[in-house]
Amino acid sequence: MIVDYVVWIILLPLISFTIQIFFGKRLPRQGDWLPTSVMFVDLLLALIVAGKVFSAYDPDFRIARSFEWVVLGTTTIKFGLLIDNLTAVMLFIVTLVSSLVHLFSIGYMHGDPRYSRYFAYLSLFSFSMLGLVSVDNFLGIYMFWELVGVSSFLLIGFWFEKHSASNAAKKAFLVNRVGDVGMFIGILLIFAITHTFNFDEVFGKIASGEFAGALLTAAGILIFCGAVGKSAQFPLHVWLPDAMEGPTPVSALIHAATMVAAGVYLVGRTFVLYTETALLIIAGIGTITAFIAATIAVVQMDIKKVLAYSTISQLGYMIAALGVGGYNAGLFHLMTHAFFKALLFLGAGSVIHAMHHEQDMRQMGGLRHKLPITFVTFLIATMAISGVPGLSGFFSKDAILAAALGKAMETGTLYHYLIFATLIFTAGLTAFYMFRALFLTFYGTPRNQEKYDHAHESPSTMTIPLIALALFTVIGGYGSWFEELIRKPSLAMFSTGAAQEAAHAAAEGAAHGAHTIAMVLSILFAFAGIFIAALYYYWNKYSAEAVSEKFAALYRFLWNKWYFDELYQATAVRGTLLLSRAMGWFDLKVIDGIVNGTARMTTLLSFGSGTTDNRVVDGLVNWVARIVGWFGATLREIQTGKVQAYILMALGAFILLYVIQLAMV
Amino acid sequence: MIPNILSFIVFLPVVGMFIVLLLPREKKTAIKVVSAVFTGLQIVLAWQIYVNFDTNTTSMQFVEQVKWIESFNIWYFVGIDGLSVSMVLLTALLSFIAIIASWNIDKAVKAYFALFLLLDAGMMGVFVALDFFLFYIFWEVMLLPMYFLIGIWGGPRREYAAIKFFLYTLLGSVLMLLALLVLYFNVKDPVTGGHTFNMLHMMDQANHTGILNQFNIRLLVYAALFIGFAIKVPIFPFHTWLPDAHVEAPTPISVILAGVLLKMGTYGMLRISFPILPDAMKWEPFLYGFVTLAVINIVYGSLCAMAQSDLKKLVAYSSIGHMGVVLLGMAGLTSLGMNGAVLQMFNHGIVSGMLFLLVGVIYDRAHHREIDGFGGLASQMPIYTGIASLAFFANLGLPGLNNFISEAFSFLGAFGSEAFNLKVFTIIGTLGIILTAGYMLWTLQRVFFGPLNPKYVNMPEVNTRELITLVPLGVLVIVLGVYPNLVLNLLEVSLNNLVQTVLNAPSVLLGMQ
Amino acid sequence: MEFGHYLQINLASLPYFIPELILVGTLLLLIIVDLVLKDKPSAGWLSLIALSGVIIALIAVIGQYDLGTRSLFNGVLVLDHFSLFFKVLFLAAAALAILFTMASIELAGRPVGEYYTLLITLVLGMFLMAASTNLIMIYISIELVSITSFVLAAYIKRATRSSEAGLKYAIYGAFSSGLMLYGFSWLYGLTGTLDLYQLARSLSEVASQNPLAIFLSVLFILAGFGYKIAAVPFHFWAPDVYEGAPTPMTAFFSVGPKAAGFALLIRFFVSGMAQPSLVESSMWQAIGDIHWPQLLAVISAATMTLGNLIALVQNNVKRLLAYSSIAHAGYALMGTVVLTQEGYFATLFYLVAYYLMNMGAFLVVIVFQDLIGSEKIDDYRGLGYRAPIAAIAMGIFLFSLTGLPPTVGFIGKFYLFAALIKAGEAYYWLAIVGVLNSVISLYYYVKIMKYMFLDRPAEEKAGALPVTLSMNLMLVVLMVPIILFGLYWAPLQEFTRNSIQFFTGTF
Amino acid sequence: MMAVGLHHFLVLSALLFVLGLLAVITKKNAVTVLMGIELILNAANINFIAFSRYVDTDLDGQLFALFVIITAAAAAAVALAIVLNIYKQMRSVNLDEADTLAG
Repeated sequence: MIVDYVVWIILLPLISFTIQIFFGKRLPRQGDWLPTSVMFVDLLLALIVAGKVFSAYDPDFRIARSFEWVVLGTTTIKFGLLIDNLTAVMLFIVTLVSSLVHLFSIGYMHGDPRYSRYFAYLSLFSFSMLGLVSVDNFLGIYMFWELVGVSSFLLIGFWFEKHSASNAAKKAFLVNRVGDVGMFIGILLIFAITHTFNFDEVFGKIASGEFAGALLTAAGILIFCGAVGKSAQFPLHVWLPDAMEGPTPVSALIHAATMVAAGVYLVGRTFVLYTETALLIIAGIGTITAFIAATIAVVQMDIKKVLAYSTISQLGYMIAALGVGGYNAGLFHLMTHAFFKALLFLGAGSVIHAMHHEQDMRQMGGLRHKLPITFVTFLIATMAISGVPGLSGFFSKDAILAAALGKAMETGTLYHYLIFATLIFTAGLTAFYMFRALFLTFYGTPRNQEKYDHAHESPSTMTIPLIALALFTVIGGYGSWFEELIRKPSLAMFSTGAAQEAAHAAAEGAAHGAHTIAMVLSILFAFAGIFIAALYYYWNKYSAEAVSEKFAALYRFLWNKWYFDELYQATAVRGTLLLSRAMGWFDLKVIDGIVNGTARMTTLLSFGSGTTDNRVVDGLVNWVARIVGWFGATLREIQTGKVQAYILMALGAFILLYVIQLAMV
Repeated sequence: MIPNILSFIVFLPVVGMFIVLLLPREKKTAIKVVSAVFTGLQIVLAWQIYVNFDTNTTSMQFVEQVKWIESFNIWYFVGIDGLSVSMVLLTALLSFIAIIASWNIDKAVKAYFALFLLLDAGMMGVFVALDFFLFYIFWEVMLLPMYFLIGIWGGPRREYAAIKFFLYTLLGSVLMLLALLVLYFNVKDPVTGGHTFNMLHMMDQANHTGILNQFNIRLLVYAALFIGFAIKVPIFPFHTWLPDAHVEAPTPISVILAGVLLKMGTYGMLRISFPILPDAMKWEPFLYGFVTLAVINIVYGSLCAMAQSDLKKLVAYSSIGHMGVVLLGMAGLTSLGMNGAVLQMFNHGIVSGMLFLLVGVIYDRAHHREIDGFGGLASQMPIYTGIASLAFFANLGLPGLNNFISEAFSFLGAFGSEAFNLKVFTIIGTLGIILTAGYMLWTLQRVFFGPLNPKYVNMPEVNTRELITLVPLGVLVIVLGVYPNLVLNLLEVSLNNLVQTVLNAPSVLLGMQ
Repeated sequence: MEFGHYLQINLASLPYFIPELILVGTLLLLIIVDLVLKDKPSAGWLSLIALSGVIIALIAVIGQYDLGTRSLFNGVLVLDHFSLFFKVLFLAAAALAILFTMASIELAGRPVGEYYTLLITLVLGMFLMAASTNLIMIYISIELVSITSFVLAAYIKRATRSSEAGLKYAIYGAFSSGLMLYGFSWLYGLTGTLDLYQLARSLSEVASQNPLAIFLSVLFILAGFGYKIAAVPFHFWAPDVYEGAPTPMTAFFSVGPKAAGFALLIRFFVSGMAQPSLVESSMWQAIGDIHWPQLLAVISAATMTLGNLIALVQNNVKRLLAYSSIAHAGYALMGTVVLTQEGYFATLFYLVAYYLMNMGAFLVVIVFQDLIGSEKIDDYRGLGYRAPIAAIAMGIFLFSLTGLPPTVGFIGKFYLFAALIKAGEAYYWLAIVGVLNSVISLYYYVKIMKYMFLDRPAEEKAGALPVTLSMNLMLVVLMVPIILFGLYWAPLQEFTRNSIQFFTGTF
Repeated sequence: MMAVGLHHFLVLSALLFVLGLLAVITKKNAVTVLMGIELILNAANINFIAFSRYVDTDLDGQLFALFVIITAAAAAAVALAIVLNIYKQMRSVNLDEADTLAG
C-alpha cells in the first residue's frame, strides 16, 4: 500500500518527463502545468505516505520490498524500495521544494526559448531524486545518483549558449564523477565481499562480523567519496559555486535543498558502514568544508555565490555532524536547511528577477522597499541560517554543535575539540556573511538607481513559494518527532538474533550533557556575527574596503577561493590533458610508426647524428614496415642485371650453405 | 520455425549479392532496395531465431551439420548458443541499419552493395560457425570486401587505411591458421578417432592428444590465437589500424567495423581460446598480461580519445577503451563479469554504431569532422542534439542507458573474481569512467554548446532517413538500459556454462611444464 | 646381357610411351606443315595442330592412369601416377600457353612454326624430367628443357630484352647444369651407380663414411634443380628472363619447367636419398647423416622471403609476378622438407593451384599489355573501371596467390602449413616464416588491386577497354575453378592424393 | 715412375673445374664464358670416365660422358646463336653491357 504510493511518487515525474520532452512544445502553455501539477500530486502522495509512516510512530519502522532484477548463475541482483522514517521525510522534503520550485519557475522562466525543455529536465531531476531516496540497494542508489548528476548537468548548462554555463555543467559532472568512481569502487568492494547490493543484507553481514576491519573502513571511505562529490565537500566542492550558472530556481532545488543533500542522505542511509576511523575522516572533511566555504562566502559579491558557499558550508556541518555521531542532528539540519536554503535561493531569484538578472550585490541596496515579501521571507531565512533562536535553523545547528561537543567530551581528543571549535567559529562567520548579504541587498541606499527604479515585486507564482517556505522555516524545528523517529541505526537492527534495544542511546545521551554549553556558545557566536555585520554594512561604522586593503593578501586568498580552481586546473585538468595529448601523440607517432613509414631509412642510419631526432622518434613504429621495405629495396639492388654477378652470388650462397652444413655436423 | 534457418541467415545476403550483381549498374535505387530487402529479411530471420531460441539449454541450437571435405574431416557445421545468438542479432540489426545509412552512396553503387552483402554474409558466418575451418573461411572472407569498402568509398587517406587494416588483420589471422592446424592435428574426433575441426570436440579436454598435452605447446597455441583475436578487438598495441580504418571508412562501414567487427575478437576468445585452452588462459603470466592489456586499453584508449580533434577518431579511440572493459569483464571468470562483458559487446555495438551514424550526419552537412569547428549546434539542431546526447551519455555509462549496466557488471565481475585477484586492475580501470565522461562531455560542449557557429546557421535538422537509422538504436539504448534481461536472458545459461567449464578445467597440466 | 634382350625391353616399353610419341609426332607434323605452308599465313593452322597434339596427348596420358606402375626402357624412365600427375599439369599449361599465344598480339605476325615446335619439345623434355629415374636421363631431360627454353626466351629476335633474356638464361642455365653435372659425377664416384634406386641402396652404405662429400655433391646437384625451380640462391636468372621473354612464354616458364623441376627434385630425393621410415608408413627419412631436408627448409625460407621482399618494391607487373613466382617456389618447397605423404601431397596440390592462379595472372598481364601497351603498375591505374572483368579476374588471381579463402590458393597454402604442423614442432619456424611471408605478399598483390580499383583512371584515358571475348572467356575459365576449388576441392584433392604413388620397386 | 691413379684424374678435373669457374666469373666476352662452361662440363666428364674406370664395373660413366658431349654441343650451338643475335643488336658481346633487365 505505502509501497504503491511511493512507486507512483517516483514514476509520475518520469511519465511527465517523457511526455514533456517529446510533446512539451506542442502542449498548451508549453506544458508547464503538467510537471507542476504532477509535482503537487506527488507532494500530496508524499504527505499521505508520511502520514501513514509517522502515524505508526515507530523509530524502527521499515518496509522493504524488492524483486529479482537480474539473475546470473549464482548471482542474483535484487532491486527494490526501502521505506522508513528517513525516506518518508526525504520524500516530503523533495516533493515540497520541488513543487514550490516548479511553481516559482513558471514565473521565473517565463519567455525562455526552451521553456518546455526546462520543465522536462525538472521532472527528470525529481524522478531521479525521489528514486534515490527510496531505493534499497547500493547499485540502485548509484544509478539514481548518476541520474541526478545528469539532470544537474542539463540544468546547469541550460543556457548552454553561454560558455560559462556549459563549462560549469561539464565541471559539475566531471568533479562529481571523480567522487562517483570512488563510490563505485566502494560498491565493487562491498559486492565482492558480501555478494549483494541490498542495504539490509550488507548491514546484516556487518552485524554478523563477516564484513569488518580495514576493508570495511575502506568501503566506508570509498562510499563517502560519492558524498564528497555530490555534497560538494572539500576537496571536491569546487563545482557547486560554478553550478550557479543554472537558472536560480534550479539552484534552489538542486544545488541547495535536495541533490547536494543526497550525499548527507547517503551517509545517513549507510551509516552502519562507517567504522570509527571512517567517521573520523568524515567529521574532519565536513568541518574543513564548513570552515573553508564560510571564509570564502565572507568576501563574495555575487548574491548567488554567497548562497552557494553558504550551502557548501552548511553541507559541511551536516557531514561533520554525521561524522561525530550526530546522526539525528545532521539529518535534521538537512531538512531545515532544505527549507531555508531553498527559500534563500528563491528569494535571491526573486531579487535577480526584479533586477533583470543582476546578481552583483554591489549593484543592489535598499530593495526592502521594492520587494517587501521577498525581503521579509529572506530575512526569516537569514535569521534561520544564522542560528537566531526560535527558528528551525537554530534547533538543528544547535543539535550539531551539541553533538560535536558531546563527542569531544566523550573521547576527550584534541581532534574532536578542534572540530567543535571550528564549527562554532564557523557559526559566527555564517551569521556574519549572511547578514552582510542581507544588508547589502535590502538595506542602505540603491547603488544602481536605474535598476532600482525598474525593480518590482515578483508575481504571485513566485511569492507564494516564498511564503510557504518561510512558514516551514519558522515552524520546521519544533517538536521532537524528528529526534524520536530518525534514530541512528545500530548494528543490532540488522543482526539476525534478537534485537538489542537501545544500544544507540548512549551516544545520544552524551550529547545531551553538552547541549547547554553548545547552545549558549552558539547563540553568542551568532549574535556576534550579526553584530559585526551590522557594524560594517548596516551602520557603516567601519569600511569593509579598508579591512580588505589592510589584509590584502588574505583578502585575495579568499577572493580567489583559496585557489582551488587554479590548483586543479594546473594539476588534474592540465595533467590529464597533457597526458592525453602525450598518449595521442605517442599513439600516432610511435605505436603507429612501427607499422608504416614516412621517413626514410636514412633517418634510421643517422640516428646517432642527433639532428634528425624528431624524425627518428616519429618513425619508431614505422620501422617494421620500413625495414621490410628497406630489405626489399636493398635485395633488389643485387639483381644487377649482370649474369656473372648472379653466378658469383650464387656461388657465394653455395659456399655459405656448405659452411652452415659444416657447422651443423 | 524455418528449417535450416542459420544457413538462410548466412547465405541470404549472398543471394542478394548475386541479384545485385545481375541488376544493371544504372538502376541505383533498385540495387539499394534489393539490399535493404535482403538485410531486412535477415532481421526477420533474426527475430525468428530470437523467438525460438531456448534460453534454458547450454547446447548448441539450430544446428546444421553436413560433411564438406571428407579427408580432412571438414564439416559445414553451424549452430548457435547464447554467446553467438546475441552477436547474430546485433549483426542483423546493424547490417540493415548500415544499408539504410548507405542510401546516399553514389559512387559505384552496384559494387558497394554487392561487397557489403558479402561482408554481411561473412560476419554472420563467423558467428554461427562451429567448425574451426569454416570459421576461418568466414573470418577471412570478410577482409576482402572490407578492404574495398574502405579503399574505394572511404575518405582522403582511404588507401592507406584500407591496406593497413588488411595487413594487420591478415597478420592476425595467419597466426590463427597455424594455431588451428596445431589444434586439428592434436584433437581426436571421439567418434571416428581421426583429427577434427569440430570446435565442440576441441572444447572437450579429453579429446586433446599428442603435443597438445604439452603445456608449452598449449601456451604457444593460445598466444597465436590471442594475437589473432587481439588485433581484431583491438588490444593495445595492436590497435593502430583502428583509428585510421574508422576515420577513413564511410559512415555505414564505420558502423559495421565498430559494431560488429571488433566484437569478433572477443567473440573468438570466448568461443575458441577460453574453452579450448582454459589452462593456458588461466596461466597467471598470461592472465595478468591479459588484464594489464585490458586496463591499458581502457585508460590509454580514453586518453587518446581525449586528445583527438577529429570527431570520428575520438569515437574510434573510445571503442578501444570500451573494448577494454569487455576484456576486463571476461578475465575474471565470473558469471557476472562474463555476462557483463558479452552484454557490453552488444551494447557497444549499438552505441558505437549510433555515434558513427551521428558523426556521419554532421559530416554529410559540414564536410569536416573537426570538433572545434562546430559549436552551438544545440540551438540549430535540437533533435539531433537530443539523440546525440543520448548516445554520448550512453557511451559514458549513464545509468538507465544500456552501457552502464554492462560496464558495471564487467567491473563487478572482475573485481569480485575469486579465481584471480584483479582488484587493483579494476580500480585502475574505473579511471576510464572519469576519462570517458571527460572527453564525451568536453566534446558535447564543444560541438553543441556555446554560441552557434555562424557558418552553420542554416544547418538542416536530421532527416527522416537518418532518423530511421538512429531511432531504433536509440530505443534499444534506453530499453536495454532499463531491462537488460532482454539480452541477458539469452546469454546467461551459455555463459555461465562457459565460466564453469573454464574454471573447472583441470590445471594439472601446469605441473608438466 | 645381350643386345636383343635390351631391345626386347625397349620395344616392350613403347606402348607405355604413347603420349610422348604423340608429342614427337606433333612436333614433326608442325615442322612439315610449317615447311609446306611457308610464306602463307599459317599461324592458325599451326596453333591448331599444336593444340590438338597437346589435347590428344592429354587424353593419352589420362588413359595411362589404369596402366599401373612400371619401369620403362631398362629403368631410365618410369610410369607411375606421380609422373602422370605432372604430365597432366604440363599439358594443361602448354594448352593454355598455346591459347595465350593465339590471343596475344605480342607474337602476332611472327613465324610460329618453330615456336610451337620448340614448345612441344619443351613439353616432351618436361615429360622426361617427370619420369626419369636415372642420372643420365635426368641430365638429358633437363638439357632438353633448358636448350629449348633458351630459344623460346630469346624468341623475339629484334627485341633487345628478349635476346638479353635468352643470353642470360643460356649462360646461367648452362653453368647450373655444369655444376649439377659435376655433382652427379661425384655422386657416381661415391656410389658407383647412376640409377636412383641403387643410389639409395648404395648411399646407405657409404653415407656414413663421406657425409660431407655427399652433401657437397647434393649441393652441386641442387644448383641444377634449384635453377629449374628458381629457388634462392639459384634464382637470379628468373626475374630477368621472365621479364624479357614473351609474356605467354613467361606464363608457361613460371609454371611448367618449375613444376618439372619439382617433379625431379621430389623424385630424386625421395627415391635416391631417402628411405621409407620405419616408424610410420607414410613417412620417409633421409639416408645417413645428410641433412638435405634441413637444407631444403633453409632454401625454402630464403626463397619465399627473398622473392616476396623484392617483389614488394617492383613497379613492373610482369617482373613483380616473376618475383612472386620465386616466392611461390619457396612455399611449394615447404611441402618437401617434412618427408611425409602429406608434405608431397601439399606440394603437388599447391602446384595445381599455382598453375591456375599464376597462369591467370599472366593472362591478365597479356590482356593489359595488348590493350594499354604497358606492364607498368602505374599504368594499371583505374583499370578496374575500364576493363572490369579482367580486373576482377586479376583480383581473384591475386587473392588466390596471397592465399585468402575462398580460393584454391588458400587451400594450397592450408595443406602446406598443415603438413608442416603435422610434422611437429621442429617445423613450426618454417610455418611461421611461411605465414609471415603471406602477409608481406599481400602488400604487393594488393598494391596492384589498389591501382586497379582504388585509383581512378586519368581523365584522358577513361574509356572502356575492348577486351576480346576470347580473352574474357579464358579469364572466366581460369577464374571459376579457382573459386570452385576454393569452396569444394575434394575432387582435386582426390586426384592429387592419387598421384603420390611413386614407383618404389626395383627391377 | 709413379702410376697414374684415380686421384690424379680427380685433381685434374678439379683444376679444370676451377679454371672453368674462373673463366665464367671473370671473362667479359660471352664466347669466353661459354668456353669456361665447357671446361666445367669437361671436368665432370673426366670424373665420369675416371670413376667409370676405377670405381664402377660397367660403362655407365663413359656413356654419361658421351651424352654430355652431345648435349654440350647442342647447348653451345644455341648459346652462340643467341650471342650472335645479341651482337647484331648491340655490336658487342660484352656480358656487362647486357644489363637492361635488372632490379
